[in-house]
Amino acid sequence: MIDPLFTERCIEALLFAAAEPLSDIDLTKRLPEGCDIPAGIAALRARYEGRGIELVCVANRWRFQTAQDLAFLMTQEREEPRRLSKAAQETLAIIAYHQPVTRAEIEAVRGVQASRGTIDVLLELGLVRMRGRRRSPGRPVTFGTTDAFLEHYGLATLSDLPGVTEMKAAGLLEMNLPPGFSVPDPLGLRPGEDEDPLEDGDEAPEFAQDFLGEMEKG
Amino acid sequence: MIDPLFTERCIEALLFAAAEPLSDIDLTKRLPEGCDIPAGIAALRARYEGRGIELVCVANRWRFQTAQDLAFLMTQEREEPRRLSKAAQETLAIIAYHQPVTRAEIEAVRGVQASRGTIDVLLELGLVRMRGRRRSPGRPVTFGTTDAFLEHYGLATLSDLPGVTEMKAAGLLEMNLPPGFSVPDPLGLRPGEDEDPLEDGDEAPEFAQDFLGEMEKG
Amino acid sequence: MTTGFQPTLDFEAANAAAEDGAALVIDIDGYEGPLHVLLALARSQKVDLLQLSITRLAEQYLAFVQQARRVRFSLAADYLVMAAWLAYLKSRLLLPKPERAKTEEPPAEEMAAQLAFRLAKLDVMRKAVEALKERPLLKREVFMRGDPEAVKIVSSTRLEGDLYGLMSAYIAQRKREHSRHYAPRPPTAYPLEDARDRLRSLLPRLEDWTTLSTVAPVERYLEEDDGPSPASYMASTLAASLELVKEGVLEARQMEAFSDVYLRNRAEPLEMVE
Repeated sequence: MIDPLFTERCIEALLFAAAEPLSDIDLTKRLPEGCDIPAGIAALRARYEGRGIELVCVANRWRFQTAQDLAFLMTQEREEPRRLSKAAQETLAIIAYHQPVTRAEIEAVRGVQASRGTIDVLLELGLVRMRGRRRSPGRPVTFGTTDAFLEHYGLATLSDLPGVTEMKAAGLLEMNLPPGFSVPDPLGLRPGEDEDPLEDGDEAPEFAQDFLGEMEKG
Repeated sequence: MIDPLFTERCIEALLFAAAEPLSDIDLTKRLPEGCDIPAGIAALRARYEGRGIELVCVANRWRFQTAQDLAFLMTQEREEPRRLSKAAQETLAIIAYHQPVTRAEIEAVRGVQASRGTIDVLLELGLVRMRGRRRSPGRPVTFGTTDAFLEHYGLATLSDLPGVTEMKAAGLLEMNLPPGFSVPDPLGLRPGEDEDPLEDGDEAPEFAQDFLGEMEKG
Repeated sequence: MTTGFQPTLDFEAANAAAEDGAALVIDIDGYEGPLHVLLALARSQKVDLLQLSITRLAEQYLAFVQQARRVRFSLAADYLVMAAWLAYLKSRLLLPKPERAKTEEPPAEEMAAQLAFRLAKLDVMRKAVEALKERPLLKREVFMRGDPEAVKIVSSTRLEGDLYGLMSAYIAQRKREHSRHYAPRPPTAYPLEDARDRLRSLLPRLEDWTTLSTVAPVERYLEEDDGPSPASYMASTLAASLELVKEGVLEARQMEAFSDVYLRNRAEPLEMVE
């Protein structure tokens, strides 16, 4: 005779790990022979009575589900997506290596127009910040990375960003690079001499503001 | 004061519904204010002790998982894990116990050059990540393990690595070999960079290569 | 670099053989090197690796190398380098200490201790591999919820992405950038010479003040597909007119900034006044 507690534990584990509800027949197939499944189910049901999880029967199959009265906990799950989109990841990489860098320069490397949202997402996540304004026609805003960026990637300073050597070692770059290919030396990153600090009211990198900035100057 | 049983039920339901382990912070955010989360976790752990499902801590996050002794039931759920080569396993262990550790240090422990693919495989599987750069000549990239590593092996923190305390006590996790150590270096093995500086004419070929690599970047 | 020596035998077999003291077979296949061989040999001494007899270890290793070379002459160079170094270390350990130690080399005992340390370290890592393998592995011994509920609760305290991802994202783009061929056509300009010749031929007709915009052949722009732009016609004509003014055959005037430029021929060309 199989220990009833063991049967109960087996059913519990199987129902938990299964990708879909299991019927008595499914359980019989998967449990060792001689298990009293109805008794096990009954014991489990009693055990989970009033808990945060309940054992329910749907269409003659058994499954665990969270208790109905706790549904309020499950509704507020529209979290900000924490996974960076490919575009965001790529934009972040360019900002990291080329900072201080303007939106136009980011677009030049990416070969596509940066959607307004991409840089905004990075700004919101606090990975990227506006650094200043380039001293060039139009005085475009330049972007750079934040301390949070360094923290997230476990870098002590920007000069710790992996360079060409590491990229080769990681198999990301072939040994024979096309002529003229270079990665900006992370060691050479320093506050740009060709940019001005941001002034008050310069917060949003909106095109309209950039444009206005240009006019004011002219 | 919030009913402790209610807190317990809430945590139970949340952890059960979640697709991945949740940290105390995650739980705090979801639960009504004033819930004693550590107490709730402790109560839940006790309640699930010896059941078919258990509450465990991995990478400082909480998750339910099936009891280890019931693994035999889970034939359908089992995924054939990608088998790591011996070299990859050994490399993973060295990274886990010595992190942050450079490629050269890994090679020094194993006594063989790491084939290009070995670390790449671990990076791709997400078990290992680049952590930063060693502040030492050549500024080599350092490697460490990821949360996925801890989750995979069911470890709460790195200090739960098997035997790590004993190894540390025996000084076996030190990278700094005593000075003057010179086992022959046919494969470019060399002691870790942040110990004795290499003397003139003492440079292993690898060092010269790395150095050239650095130059190319400039 | 390494040879496929008895490739069917794996390292465990070598370990077992070494520990049995039986005929030693070592896999020299790919990733295992001299240090792994030494470790296998060291384990056969059945002492704490830090208390190892290095001279005995050296003898065993030399015997192994000799044996291996008999079977397969092309033994990897690193095995031979290690053999030579061990032979040297052994001789230094056995010889009486010279009165004045050579400064550039550490004492033989220290070198031996360091080799022992290295073996112990490798050994401990090998044991760690085994210990890790015995842990309950996710999706092998333990399983998470098979069917997380429809509302996905995502841990909010972590942001995905690591340095490797960052580097690959960067490099993927730079490679794309490189394979992109963008060849902007240099804009064709209205040659200054043409403008000058044309203006000179127009001179007789410029008896009254005429605006630059009527003089410049801007309408030609419409006739040509990839010819100069209107701005280029305008600019070249203005430059040419200034040259003619300098030559004294043309007059130009402008009432204020940004207003029209007027041109007129000079009936009596100015003489250069000394």
